[in-house]
Amino acid sequence: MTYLLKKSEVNQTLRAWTSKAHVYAPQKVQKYAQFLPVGEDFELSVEEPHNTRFPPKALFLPQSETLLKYNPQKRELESAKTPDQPRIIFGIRPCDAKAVTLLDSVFSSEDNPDPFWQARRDQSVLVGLGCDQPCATCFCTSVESGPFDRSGLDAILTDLGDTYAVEPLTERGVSLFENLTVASAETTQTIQAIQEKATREMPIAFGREGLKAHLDELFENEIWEDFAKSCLGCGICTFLCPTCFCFDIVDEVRKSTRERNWDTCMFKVYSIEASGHNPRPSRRERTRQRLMHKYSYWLDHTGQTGCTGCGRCVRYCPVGLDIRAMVRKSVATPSEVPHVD
Amino acid sequence: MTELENRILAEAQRLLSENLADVVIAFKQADTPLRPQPAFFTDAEAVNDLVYNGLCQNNLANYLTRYPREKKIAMVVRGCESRSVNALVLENQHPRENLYLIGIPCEGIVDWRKIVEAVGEDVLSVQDQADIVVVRTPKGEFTLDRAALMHGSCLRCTQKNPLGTDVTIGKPVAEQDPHLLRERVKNFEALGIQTRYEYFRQESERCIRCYACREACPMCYCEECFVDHTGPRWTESGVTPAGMQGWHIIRAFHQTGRCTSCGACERACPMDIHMTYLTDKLNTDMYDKYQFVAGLDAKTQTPFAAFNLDDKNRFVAGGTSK
Amino acid sequence: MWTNPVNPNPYLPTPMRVLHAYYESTDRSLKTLELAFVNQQDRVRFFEKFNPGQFCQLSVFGKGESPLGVASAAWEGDFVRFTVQKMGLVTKALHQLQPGDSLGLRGPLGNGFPLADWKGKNLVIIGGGCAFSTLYALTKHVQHAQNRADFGELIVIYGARSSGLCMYKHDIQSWYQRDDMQVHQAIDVPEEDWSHHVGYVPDVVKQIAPSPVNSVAIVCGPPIMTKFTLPALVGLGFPPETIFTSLEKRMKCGLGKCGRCNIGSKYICKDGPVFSLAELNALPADI
Amino acid sequence: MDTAKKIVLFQCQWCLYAPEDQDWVDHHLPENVHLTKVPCTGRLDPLFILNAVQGGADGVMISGCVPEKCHFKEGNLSARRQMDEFSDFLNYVGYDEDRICFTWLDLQDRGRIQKDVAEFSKKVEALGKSHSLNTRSVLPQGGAHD
Repeated sequence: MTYLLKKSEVNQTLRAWTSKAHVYAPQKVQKYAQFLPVGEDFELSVEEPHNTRFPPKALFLPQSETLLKYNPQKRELESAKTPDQPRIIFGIRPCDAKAVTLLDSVFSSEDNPDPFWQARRDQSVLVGLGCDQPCATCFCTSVESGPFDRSGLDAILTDLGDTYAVEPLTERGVSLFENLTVASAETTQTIQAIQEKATREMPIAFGREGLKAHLDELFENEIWEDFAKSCLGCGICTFLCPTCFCFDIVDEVRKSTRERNWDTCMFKVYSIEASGHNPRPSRRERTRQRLMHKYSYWLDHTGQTGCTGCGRCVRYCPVGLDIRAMVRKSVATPSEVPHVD
Repeated sequence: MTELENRILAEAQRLLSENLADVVIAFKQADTPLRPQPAFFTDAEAVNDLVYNGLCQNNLANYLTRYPREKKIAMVVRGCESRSVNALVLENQHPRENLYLIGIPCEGIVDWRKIVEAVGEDVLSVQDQADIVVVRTPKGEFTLDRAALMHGSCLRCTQKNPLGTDVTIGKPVAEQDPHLLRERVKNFEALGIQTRYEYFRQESERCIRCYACREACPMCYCEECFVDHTGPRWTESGVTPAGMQGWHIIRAFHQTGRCTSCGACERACPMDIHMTYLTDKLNTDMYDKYQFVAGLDAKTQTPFAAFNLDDKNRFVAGGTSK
Repeated sequence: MWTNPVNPNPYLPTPMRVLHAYYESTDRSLKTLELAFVNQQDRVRFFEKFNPGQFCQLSVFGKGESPLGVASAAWEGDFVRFTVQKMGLVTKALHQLQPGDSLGLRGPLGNGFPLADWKGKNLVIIGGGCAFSTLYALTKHVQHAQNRADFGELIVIYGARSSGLCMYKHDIQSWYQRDDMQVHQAIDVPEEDWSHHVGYVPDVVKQIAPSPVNSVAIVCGPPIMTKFTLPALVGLGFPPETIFTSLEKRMKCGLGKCGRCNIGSKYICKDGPVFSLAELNALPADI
Repeated sequence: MDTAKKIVLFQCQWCLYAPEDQDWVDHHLPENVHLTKVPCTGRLDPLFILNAVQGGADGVMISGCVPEKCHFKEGNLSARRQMDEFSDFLNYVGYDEDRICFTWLDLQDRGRIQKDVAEFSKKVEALGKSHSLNTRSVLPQGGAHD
C-alpha cells in the first residue's frame, strides 16, 4: 500500500512523533545539512538532491562514545548504559540506510554483538527518502544499490513535488503512517516510473565483473603509489564514509572513562605497533587498504561491496581523488599474476 | 589549453628533458571538475596532462617534505606557495639549490564551495576565464563573477606575486593593500570577548578531527603530531569540546611566525570551519611586534627562534598584564 | 515503544588481582604477572573457553589496554600468566604492578592453537624472544600427563638474544631431565658458562633438522626470526599446512570490530592470531 | 570552597631565592592555588597553559627569573616571547588575558611571591568564574590520576 503525505504536513508529522520517540531529520548547520534531533523549532533540509555531509552512521556509531566508566569510590569499572530511547530517523537516503545494514554484519555479529550499536539499531525506525535526482558524484547503482534501494528501511518516500509518496516496508513503518490518504493506482504507477527512471539514468561508474579478483592481483602493483602521490593522508574520505567503522579505544583520565573514537586507516598512527614497526608505513599502503577493504575484503565477509556509492569521499576530497576513477584505473591496469611457489 | 598553461608545460618539459629536475610538481585535471589534482611529473611525455587555473586550490609546497633532500624538485608556485617554500627552506626541509621554482603571479583561488553555493553541487565542468567563471551543470550554464568566487584568504592576500623564483611565467599582478589581514583581525577583536569565544566555540564544535587542515598545511610536517602523542596525552582524542578546541588553538599556535596565510587548511576542511581567522591574528601580531612576515625570504629567523632583551615585557610586579 | 534485550558489554574487562609479579630477565625488560580472578564466575567462564595460543587484553585504567599472549596452561592452577615486555604506556604501567594490585582482563580472545588437528602428531615448537610465552603455555599444556599421550614427539627450540633474556629459566632447565621431550636453547652470541646452542634460531633449526614426517612446527618470535625460520622449515620438507605461527598486530577491541588488525579478509584478533603458513600465503603481504 | 576561584601557578624552580619563599610556595599556598613546578619558564609549553585553562583555571600565574638571571641563561627570554603571544592568542579566542599573570622575581624580591599571589587572587576574584575554554571536567575526588 502506498500513501500520500503532503510536504506541508511533514513538519507537523515529525513534531507529533516526538511524543513517542526521538526524531532525527536533516537540518541546516552553516551551509550543509546534518541529522539533528527534531525540536519545537526546526527546519527540515532535504532540498539538496543528495545526502547529508556528515554520515548518519554517527546516529548508530557516534564518533565518540563512552564504553565504560571508572568508579573511584568502588574502585572498579562499570559499563556505560546502552541507549534505551526509541528513535525515528527521517529522510535518510537509501545509500546511508544500506550502509547501516552492512555495518550490522560487523556490530550485530552473532558471536560478539556490540551492545551499543545493537541497542540503537533495535530502537530505530528508518524512514528513507529515495533519490529522484541522484547527483553527479553518486554511484549507488554501480555497487549493488540504487537510488530507491530498500535495504534497512522501514518506509521509503518518493518526492512527488508537493507530496511524498510513502511506502511502508515493515510493520514499524506501517505503524508510523496511519490515517494517510492511499495513493491511487495511477499515482502508484507514476511513483514506479520515477523510481525506475532515476535508477535507469544513473551512469554506471565501473564494472564489477571480476573486480575483486583483479584488485587482489594488483596488490603489489604501482598504481597504489600513483593514487597515493597526491593523497594528503587526512581522514575526510573515511570519516564521511557511511561504511567505514574503524575505531580507537582510549582512556580519558580526567573524565574517568574509556571511550571509543572513530579512527581511520589513512592515519599513520592507526597501524603503528608498539615496537615501532608499521605494517602500512606509507600512504601507498594506506590508500590501498582503504580501497581494498571496500572492494575486496568486504566481499569475503558479506558477499557485498563495502561501499554504497554515496559519493561523499568524491565530493569532499581536498585533492580531488575520486574512488570511482581509482577503481576504473585499476580495472584498466593489467595484472601481472605473481607466480605462486 | 590556455597560453599560460602552454608556457608552464613547455617549461616543465624543458626541465625534465634537460634533466634539470627529477620531478615537476604542478596540477592536472582530476576526475571531479571542481578540484584539479596535484600532479607529479617525472617524464617529459606525461606533462601533457598539466592544467593550471583558479581552481587549483592546494598548496603544492605541502609535498616538498615528502622528497629526500637530494631530489631536484621543480614546482609551480604562486605567491603564498613561494612563501611556504621559503619557510620550509629556512627550516631546513629542503636545500634551495635542489629546488626550481616556476613562479606564477596569482589572480586568486576560486573557492569551489562558492561555486556550489551559486549553482548547486552538480557541476559538470568549470572554465576559469579572466573575470568570469563559466560553470556547466545539468540545469544549464552559469556565468559567475570571478571576484565574488575568490577564497577568503585570497581576498586578503598580501603576496600575489611569487618570491625568489627561478623563472616567472605570466605578467606580474598588482598587490593588494597589506592591511586587509590586520583589518579582519581588528574587526574580530572589536567584537568583545564573549562573542569571540562563542564564535570560536561554534567553529571548533563542527570539527570531526579528520586533520585535513594539518595534512593540507605545508608547515605541518612533524613526524608525530601532539594529538597523536600518547605519553603524555596532551589533549582528549574524541570529538569533545576540550579536544576540538585544544586542537584548533594549538594547531594554529604552532604556526606562529610560520604560517603564510595560504588558506589551504580552510579549503581542505570538510566541515567549512573557519581557521584562517586564528592564524591571521598570529600573523598580524608577528608583524606588529617583530616586523616579521613568514616566508618573505629563506634567511630571516622566525620570531620564536629568537628573543631580545627589549621584548615587550609583561612580567612585572603584582601581575599587572600589558 | 520498542524494547531490546541488552547484551553484556564486551568491552568491559573482568576484574583481576596480581598474585605474583617477578622479573623474568636480568635487564628487567620482561616481567611475569600471575593473575587471579576476583570473581569465581569469571574464572569458570575463562577456563571454559581457554586454549593455549589465545591472548587477552590486559588493562590498566587510565593507560589503556594491551594485547598479551597467555603464558600458562589451564592445569597449572586458577591463575593466568603473562610475560610483559616493557614497550609503551600500558606495558610500563603493567610493570609497575605489585602483588595485590588490581587490573582488568578481557579474554580469552582469538583462536588459539588447533590442538585437536594436531592429535597424534610430533610437535616442533620454535620460539624466540618474549614471543615464546604462548609457546611456553603450549609446552606446559602438552607436558601434562592427561595430554601428553595425544601427541607424538615434542621438540622445543627456544632462542634469546642473551642468557639474561631467557625466560622461565628454572622450569626450562628441568625439561632437560624429562625423557618425553627434547629441548634446545640458543643465544645469539657466545657467553661464558653457556653450554647450549649459539646462533640465530633459523640456523639452529637447520642444524637440528627436525623431521617433517607426521609433524607440525609452531613458530613464534620477532618478525625477523619468523621471516627466516619459515623458509628454513619449508626447506626441511615441512608442507605449509603444517607450519603455524602467531601474528602480532596493533589491536584495540580484540573482537573483530575496530578494524585495526585487518589483513585482507582476516582480522588477526578474531580469525587469528594463529595461522598456518598456507593461510598466510593466501593473505596479502600487509604484515 | 566551590566559589573560590581556581588559580594554577607555574613556578620556575629557580626563581625563588629565599628558602622561606620556596617553603611558602611548597607548603602554604592558599587552597585554591594549584602549584606546578617547572625547571625553567622556558620549559613551559603553551599546552601546559591550555590544559590549566581547559581544566577550569580561573587564573594562570607564571613566576620566573628576571632577564639575565635565568638559570639556563636564556630560557626565560624565549618563554617571554611565546607566552606573551599565547596569552594574546587566548584572549583573541575568548579567554580574558587579565586572567594570565606573569611575575619576574629577582634576588631582592624576598617575600614578594606571597604578595603577588594575594594580589592576583584578588584580581581573579573580582573577574569572577571563567567559563570560556573551560571544557575539561575536573578530576573527581579520589579519581584516577595521570
